[in-house]
Amino acid sequence: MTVDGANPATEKRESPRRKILPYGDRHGDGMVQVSFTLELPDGPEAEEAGRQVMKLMGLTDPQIVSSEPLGPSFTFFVGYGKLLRPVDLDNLKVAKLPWEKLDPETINKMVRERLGRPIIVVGAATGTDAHTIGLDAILNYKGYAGDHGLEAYSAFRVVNMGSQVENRDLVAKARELRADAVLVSQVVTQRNVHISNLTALVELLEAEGLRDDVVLVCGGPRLSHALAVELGYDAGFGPGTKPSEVASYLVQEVLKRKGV
Amino acid sequence: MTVDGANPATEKRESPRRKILPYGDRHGDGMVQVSFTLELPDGPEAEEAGRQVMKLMGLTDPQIVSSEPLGPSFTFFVGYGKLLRPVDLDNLKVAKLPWEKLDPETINKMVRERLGRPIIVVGAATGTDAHTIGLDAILNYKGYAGDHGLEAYSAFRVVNMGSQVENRDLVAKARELRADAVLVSQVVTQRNVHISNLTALVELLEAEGLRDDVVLVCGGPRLSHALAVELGYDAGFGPGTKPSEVASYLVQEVLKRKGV
Amino acid sequence: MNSPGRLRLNLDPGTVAACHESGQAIAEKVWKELEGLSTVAVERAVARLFGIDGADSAGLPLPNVIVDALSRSGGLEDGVAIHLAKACLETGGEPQDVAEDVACGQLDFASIPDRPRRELEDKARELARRAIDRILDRRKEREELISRLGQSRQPWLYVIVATGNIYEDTIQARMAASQGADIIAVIRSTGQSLMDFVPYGPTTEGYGGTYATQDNFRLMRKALDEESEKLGRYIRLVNYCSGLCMPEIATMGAFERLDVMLNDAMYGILFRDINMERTLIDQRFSRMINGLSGIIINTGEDNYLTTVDAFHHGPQVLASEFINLHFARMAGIPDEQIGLGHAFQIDPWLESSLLYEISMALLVRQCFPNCPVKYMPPTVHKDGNIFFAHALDTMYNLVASLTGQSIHLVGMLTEAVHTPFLQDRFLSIQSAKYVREASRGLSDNFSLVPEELIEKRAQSLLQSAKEVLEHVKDTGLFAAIEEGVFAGVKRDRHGGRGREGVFKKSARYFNPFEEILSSRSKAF
Amino acid sequence: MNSPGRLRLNLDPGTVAACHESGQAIAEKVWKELEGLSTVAVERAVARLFGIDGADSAGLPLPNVIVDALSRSGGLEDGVAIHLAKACLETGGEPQDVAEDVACGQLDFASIPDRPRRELEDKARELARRAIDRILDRRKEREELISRLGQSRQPWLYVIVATGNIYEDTIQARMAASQGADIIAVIRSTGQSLMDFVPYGPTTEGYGGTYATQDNFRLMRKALDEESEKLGRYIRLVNYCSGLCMPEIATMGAFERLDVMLNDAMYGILFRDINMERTLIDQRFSRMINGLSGIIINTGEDNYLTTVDAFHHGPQVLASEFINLHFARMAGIPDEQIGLGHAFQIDPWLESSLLYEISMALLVRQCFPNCPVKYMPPTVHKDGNIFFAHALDTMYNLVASLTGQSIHLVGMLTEAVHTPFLQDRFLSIQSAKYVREASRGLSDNFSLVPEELIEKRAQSLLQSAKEVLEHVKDTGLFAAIEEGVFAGVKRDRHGGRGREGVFKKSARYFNPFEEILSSRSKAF
Ligand code: B12
Ligand code: B12
Ligand SMILES: Cc1ncc(COP(=O)(O)O)c(C=O)c1O
Ligand SMILES: Cc1ncc(COP(=O)(O)O)c(C=O)c1O
Repeated sequence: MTVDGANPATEKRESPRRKILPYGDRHGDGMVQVSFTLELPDGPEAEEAGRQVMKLMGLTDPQIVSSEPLGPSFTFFVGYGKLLRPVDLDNLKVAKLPWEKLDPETINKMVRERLGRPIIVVGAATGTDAHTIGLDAILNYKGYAGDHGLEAYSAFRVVNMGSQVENRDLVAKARELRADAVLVSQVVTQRNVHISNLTALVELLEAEGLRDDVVLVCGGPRLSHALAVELGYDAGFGPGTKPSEVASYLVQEVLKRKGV
Repeated sequence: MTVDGANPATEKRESPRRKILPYGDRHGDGMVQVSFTLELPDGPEAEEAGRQVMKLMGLTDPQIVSSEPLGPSFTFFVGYGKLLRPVDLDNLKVAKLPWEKLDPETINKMVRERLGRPIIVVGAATGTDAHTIGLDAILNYKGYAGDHGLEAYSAFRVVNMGSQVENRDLVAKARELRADAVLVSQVVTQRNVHISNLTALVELLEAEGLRDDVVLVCGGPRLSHALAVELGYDAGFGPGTKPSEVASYLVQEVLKRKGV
Repeated sequence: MNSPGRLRLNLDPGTVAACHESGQAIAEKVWKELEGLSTVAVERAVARLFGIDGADSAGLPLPNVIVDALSRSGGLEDGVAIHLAKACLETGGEPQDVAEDVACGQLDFASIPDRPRRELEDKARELARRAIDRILDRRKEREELISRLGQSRQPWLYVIVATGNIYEDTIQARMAASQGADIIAVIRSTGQSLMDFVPYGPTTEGYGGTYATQDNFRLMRKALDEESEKLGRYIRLVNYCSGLCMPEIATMGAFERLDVMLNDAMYGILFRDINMERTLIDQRFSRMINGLSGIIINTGEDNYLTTVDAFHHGPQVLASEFINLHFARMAGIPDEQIGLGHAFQIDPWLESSLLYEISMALLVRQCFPNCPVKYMPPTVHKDGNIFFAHALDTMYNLVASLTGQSIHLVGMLTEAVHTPFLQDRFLSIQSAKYVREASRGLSDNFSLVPEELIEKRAQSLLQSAKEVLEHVKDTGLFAAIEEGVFAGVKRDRHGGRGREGVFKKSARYFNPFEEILSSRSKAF
Repeated sequence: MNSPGRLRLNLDPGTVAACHESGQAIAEKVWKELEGLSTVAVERAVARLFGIDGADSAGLPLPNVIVDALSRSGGLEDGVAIHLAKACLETGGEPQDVAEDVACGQLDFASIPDRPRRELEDKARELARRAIDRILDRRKEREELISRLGQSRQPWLYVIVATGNIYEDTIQARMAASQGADIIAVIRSTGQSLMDFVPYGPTTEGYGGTYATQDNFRLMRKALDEESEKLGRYIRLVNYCSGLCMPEIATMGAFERLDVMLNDAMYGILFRDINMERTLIDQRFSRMINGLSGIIINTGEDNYLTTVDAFHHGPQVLASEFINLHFARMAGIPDEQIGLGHAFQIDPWLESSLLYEISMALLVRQCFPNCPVKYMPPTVHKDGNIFFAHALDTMYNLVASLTGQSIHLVGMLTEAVHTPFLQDRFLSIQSAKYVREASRGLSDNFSLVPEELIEKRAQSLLQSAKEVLEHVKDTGLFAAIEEGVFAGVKRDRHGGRGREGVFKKSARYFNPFEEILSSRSKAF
C-alpha cells in the first residue's frame, strides 16, 4: 500500500500541452480500445494473432479482453492497449475553413448590393445515389436543425435536381442556367464509389470547359473540406453541416470570384 | 455500374492463408474499429488530432466517424481504418499448454497408483485482493460451469485460504502443510498491482528456499500462461478456465517432478 | 404469428372498418383505371415464367430481347404470351429455343403465320400451367423443409448482407445464420432499381449492395439451405422485388425459392421516381406471383419514417399500410403473407419517445392482426457513435418483442457508418437474441392502463389515418401522390422513369397468368 | 421518491408485516447482546467528532494515537470522551491540543488527576454538542444548495470514479457531472477496509480505487460544489463508510458534507471477514452519525447477488434488507435516508430473465416504499465483450426506470475490463439518460396482470424471505451467519479481523453522542 502520508501530493502533468497521448483513466496512459475480426477459428492461435494485430498497430501492453467466434471460421476481438506515440499538436495541419460565418440578413444584403441578382445554385445527388435528405437539408426552405436552407435566402436561386442524377445531366443543367455554383451530395461510400463519382464530375466539367465558371462544392457524411480539395473541389462539407455555413461560404466565394 | 455479365465471377482469395489481415466486409480489407479520448475540446483541431492518432496506429484511410465532447476539455472519438500490415501466422508464437486434458477418473487413478497420497494444494487470493469467486471456482467442490473443483477429486487435498492473504502467510502455510502446489488468484490489475504481487511471491518463495519444492500457479481474468511463465510461475490460467484443466495440469506436473 | 399478449389498445372498430373500406376503394379505383394497360416488365416476367433465361451475345437478357423484338414488330400490345405460344407451335420448340432464335436473328415474330385464337390461348395456358407447377413445387419444397427442420419462434431476426460480392455475401450470410439470424436479406446495389433489365449471372461488383440476379439468388439459396440443414432450422432468404423489373424479380424469386420480398405498391414512385402507372401495374403482377409462391411481401412504409419526422407523420404510415394491404389482397395475397412495414424512428431524445414507439407499434399490430408485420430498427437518429446506436437498438429490440412483432429487422450499431461488417451483424444479433429471450412473456404480464398516453396516442393516430384515407379516396391515389401526401414527396402522374414501358393492351391481349391466378385467388 | 407508477404487486400485507417484525426482533436481539461493548473505531470516531485531526510524525493519525494511548494507560474502557474532557479541563486546551500533546509525549492521560463525574460528562456533552452543530451546519448547507440549485428528477444517475489519484478523480468527476451524472462515488482502494486507521492527507496511489481520507473528501466536495454551481443542479458525493474505520468515516463524511455513504450492517463480516461484533457495533455508531448528517446510506445486498446465483438467492437479499432496515432505524435513521441495495444480476441468457428482474425490483420497491433504493447494474455476467455489456446495461436502465428506482447506479460497458475510463462513463451515462427520458411515464401506462409470472415470482420470493427471517430470528443473527445464510459465506462469531479492537465498557463508560443522538432519534 502506498499512502502519501502527510505530504499532500500534487501530480504534475508530465508532457507539455502540445504533445498529447490518448487518455483512458489517467493523463498520459495512452489507452485505446480496438475491435476487429480475423478469419481464424476461435482459440489460442487466433488470440495470439489478435495480439499481433494490436502490436502491428503500435500498441504497448496489448490486451485481448474478448474473443468471440463469429461462426466456425472467424473470430471477433475486443482489445485495449497503450498508444505511447504522441500526437504533436504544433505540427497538426487542420484544414481551415476559408470563409467566415455570416448571418442571413448580411448574406442577402451583400448579394443584393454587390451582385444585384441572386446567386444561381444547382444541386443534385449524383450517380446512383438516392439519398436526398442531406442535400435537401442544405437546399430546401425547411433546412436542417432549425437553420433554413438556401431557398429561404433572397441571395440564392436554387434548382434542386434531386437524386440519381447523372453527371452529364447535372453539367447540362448548370450550363443551361449559367449556374454560379454546383452542389453535389454523395452519401453512399461503399468501395469508394463517392470518390469515383466526384472525380468523374470534375473531369466532365473540365472537359466541357465549365470548371472555372462554377464554384464546385460537395457534401456528405464521409466528406470533409480537406478531402474535397484533394478531389479538385472548391469546398467540402461533412456531417452536421448547417445550411447557413454553406450560404456563408458560397456568398463569399462567388463575390470574390466575380470581383465585386 | 459493373455487372459481370455472362461470366460468372469466381473471386480468388489473394493472400495465402498464412498471412492474414483484419476482415470487415471483405477478405483483405483490413478494417479495424478504434475508440479513444483526447484531452482537447471538441472541434476541427481535435478531430485532426484524432485522425493523427489513427495514423500513428498505422491505419490507412483513417476515418473519424464520431467525435463527442466528454465535457469542456476532452473529446471521445470512434474511428474506422484499415490495417494493411498482415499477421504472419507461420511466425506466431502460441504459448502452448504443456499438459493434456485428462478426465477426473484418470486423474484420481494416476495419483492413487503413482503417488499413493493426495496432492496437497494451497490456494489464496493474495495481497489486498478480495475476489474469491475465481479461486473458489477452481478449488471448491461446486466448481465452475458444471465442472467440479479440485475438492471434488480424491487426487487433491485442498486448503483454500480465502482472500486478502499476505504472501508471507501463504508461504508459511505452504511450508507447514508441505504443499505440492501453490495456487494464487489475482483479479485486481489496476496499475499492474497483480504483477507486483505475483513477483513478490516468487521472490519470497525463493528467499525462503521453497520455490523448487512447489508447483507454482497463478490465475485471473488478465492472466495467461505466457505472462505467468514470464513472471516466474510454472503455469497461468486466464478467464474461462475450468477446474478440470487445472487438475489435469497439476497431476501431470507434480507426478513428473516426483519422478513417479 | 407473434402476439402482443395482454397489451390491447381500446380502438374504435368502426374507425378501423372505415380505414379498410377506404383502403379497398382506393386500390379498386386505381385498378379500374389501369386495367387496360400493361408494361414491358410484366411481359418480360411472362417470358421468364415461360422459362426464358440467359442473355444475348451483347449481354442483353433474353426476356428483354423478346419484348424489344415484339415492340419493334408491333406485337407487344397483344402480350408476349400469345406470340410465344404461336412461335412454339410454329417451331415445335420451347420458349427458350424461340428466344435464342430471336436473339440470333434466326426467327422473326412478324413473319410467323397466325393461328386460331383458341389454339394460341390453350398453348399459352399450357405453358403458364407448367410455370405455376414449377412455382408450386418450390413452395411445397419450402413447406417440407420447414416441417422437417423447424424454424425459430417469432420474432424472427432479420439481417442484411451487402458486400456487393455474392460470394462474400454467402460467407457472411452463413455466419449470420450460425449466429442466430432467421432471415437473410441480400441488399441490392444502388442503381439496380432504375435498370430496365435484370443482370444475368453471378456478380461481384455492387455498391452498397449486390445485384439481384437469378444466379445470385440460386447461389445464396444453396448456401442457406446447407446452413439450414446444419443448424436444424429453416433460414429464410429475402430480396427486393421493386424498381423497374419488379415482376421479373418476383418470377426469379418464385423459381429460386426466396421466402420474403420487399415489395411495395408505391415505393418506386416515391423513392425512385418511377412512373406511377408503371409501378402500380408492375406491383400487381409481381404480387400475383409472390402470392402464388408463398412468399411474404414486405411493404416499405418504414421508409416514410426515414424521410419525414416520425413523431408527426404516423398517420400517413398507417394510411399507406391500409392501401398496401388492399392492393396486395386484390392481387390474391392472403394476409398471412402481407408483411406491412413499420419502423422505430422517433427522435430518441424526445421525452417519452419510447411510449410513442410502443403506441404506434401496437397500433399497427392490432390493425393488421394476421399480417406478419416487418418492424424496422432506428436508423435516422444514429450517428457514428456506435455505442449509443447499440443502446438505441436494444430499446428497439425490446419494443419489437413487447409489441409482438413478427419480423424483427436487426438494427446495426454501425448504421451511420457502413453496410454491416461481419462483426457488426454478430453483435447486433447477439443483443437482439438476448432481448428476445429475456423478455419472453413480458407482454402477458402487462396490460395497458386505459386513457393513458400510449392508448390516447394510438387512438389519435388511427383517427388521423382515417382522415388521410378518406381524403385519398376522394381525390384518388394519383392526385394524392401529386399533392405529396406520402413521405413528403410529390410526383407527377405522367412523369417519372420507365413511363415509356407502359402500353395499352390491344383487344387481342392475353396473359394466361392473370386469368389463372385471378380465378385461383378467389379460392384463397 | 420515484415511483413504479401503476405497477403494483398484490402482496399479502400480513407477510410484509411479519418480515418487519422479524427484522426488528433480529436487530434488537443483536443490540441487547452488544450493548456492553465498544470498539477502538467508535472511540476514534468520538475523538474525530471532538475535532481531532492530523497525524503524528510517524504518520499515525491522531485519533489512533489517543486511543492507543488510552488503551496502554488502561482508560479506554471508559470511552475516550471522558478522558478527553478531563484533559481539556485540565489543560484548558481543545481536544486537538490534547491530542498533539499526547502525540509528542508532553501529556500522559494516566497522570491527569480525576474530576467529579458530573463535571466530566458536562464537558463531554459540550464538546459533543459542538460537533453536532458542526454537522447540522453542513446538513443545512446541503439543504440550501439543493433548494437554490435544484436537482435532477429521479432516478438519479450514480457513477464511480476510481483512478486511485484524487486529482485525476476530481477531473473525471467534473466531467461525469457535466455529462449528466447526479451522484459521484469515489471508490476506495483495495485493502483500505482492512486498515485500522484512516490515512491522512490527499493521496495519489490507490489500486482499484482511491483512499478515503478527509482531505480527499474535501477536494472532491469542492470540485463538485463548483460543478454544481456551473451546472445549476446539486451533485451528490459518495464514499464508503465500511471496513475497520466505519464510524470514523461517518464522521469525516458528516464534516465534509458527503451525501451518500455505502454503509451496511453485515458487509464487513461477509465480504471482508471482519469480526461480527466489531462490525455490528461500528455500524450502529456510524449510522447514528450518518442519520444526523442527513446522509443517505446504501446497504450492500447487491453484493450477495454477485457472489451467489441471483436467480436462486433472491429471498436472502430481501431478508437482509429487512434486517439492514431495522438496524438503521434503530440507529435513528429515517426511511428516507435508508437506501437499501439491490441489483440486476440474473444470468441474462435465462429465458424470461427480464421478467424475474422486474419482479424482484418491484418487490423491493414495494416492501420499502419510503426508502431510496439503490439499484445496481449487472456486473457478474459481463465479460470483455463491451458491446454486449452495453446492451445489457440498457435493459437494466429500463428496468430501473420502469420499477421506479431512486438511485440508479450506471453500469459500465467495460465492467469486466477495468475501472471506468472517462469515455466509458460518458457512454454509459449517455445511454442511461436516454432510457430515463425516453421511458418517462412508462409505468403509468402499464398495470400488472395478476397471477402471471412477475407477480407470482414476487409472492414466492416474499414468502421465502419471511421464512429466512423467521429462521434467523430463531437462531439469532450470529448463528445464522455462522451457518452461511447470507451470500453463501460462513463466519465464526469469534473470528475475523479487528476483533482485538472490541472491548467491554467499564461502569464509568460514557459516550455523549450515544446519549444525545438516541434521545434525538426518538424525536424523528
Ligand atoms: C435515410 C436513409 C435512407 C433513405 C433515403 C431517403 C432519402 N430521401 O434520402 C432510404 C431508406 C431511401 C435509403 C436507401 C438506401 N440506403 Co440509406 N441511409 C439512410 C440513413 C438512415 C440516413 C441518411 C440521412 O438522411 N442522414 C441525415 C442527413 C441530414 O445527413 P447527411 O446525409 O450526412 O447530410 C448532412 C451532411 O453530410 C451534409 N451534406 C450532405 N449532402 C450534402 C451536399 C452538399 C452540397 C453540402 C454542402 C452538404 C451536404 O449536410 C447535411 C446536413 O448536415 C443512413 C444511415 C445513417 N444514419 O446515416 C443510411 C445509409 C446512408 N444508406 C445506405 C445504403 C447502403 C442505402 C441503400 C443503397 C441500401 C440498398 N441497397 O437498398 C439504399 C439505396 C439508396 C440509393 N440508391 O442510393 C448506407 C450507405 C453505406 C455507405 N457508407 O456506403 C447507410 C450509411 C446505411 C448503412 N449503414 O448501410 N437510405
Ligand atoms: C464479483 C466481483 C466483485 C465482488 C467479489 C465477491 C467475491 N467473493 O469474489 C465484490 C462486490 C465484493 C467486488 C469488490 C470489488 N471489486 Co470487483 N468485481 C467483481 C466482478 C463483477 C466479477 C468477478 C468474478 O467473480 N468473475 C467470475 C470469476 C469466475 O471469473 P475470474 O475471476 O476471471 O476467474 C476465472 C479465471 O480468471 C480463473 N482464475 C481466477 N483465479 C484463479 C486462480 C487460479 C489458481 C487459477 C488456476 C485460475 C483462476 O479461473 C476462474 C474460472 O474460470 C468483476 C467484473 C467482471 N465482470 O469481471 C469486478 C472487478 C474484478 N472488481 C473490480 C474492483 C476494482 C473491485 C473493488 C476493488 C472495488 C472497490 N474499490 O470497492 C472491490 C474491492 C475488492 C478487493 N479488495 O479486492 C474491478 C477490477 C479492475 C481491475 N482490472 O483492476 C472489476 C474488473 C470491476 C471494474 N471494472 O471495476 N467485486
Ligand atoms: C419496399 C422497398 N423496396 C425497395 C427497397 C430498396 O430500394 P431499391 O429498389 O432501390 O433497391 C426498399 C428499401 O429498403 C424498400 O423498402
Ligand atoms: C456496502 C458496501 N460497503 C463497502 C464496499 C466496498 O468495499 P470496501 O469496504 O472494501 O472498500 C461495498 C462494495 O461495493 C459495499 O457494497
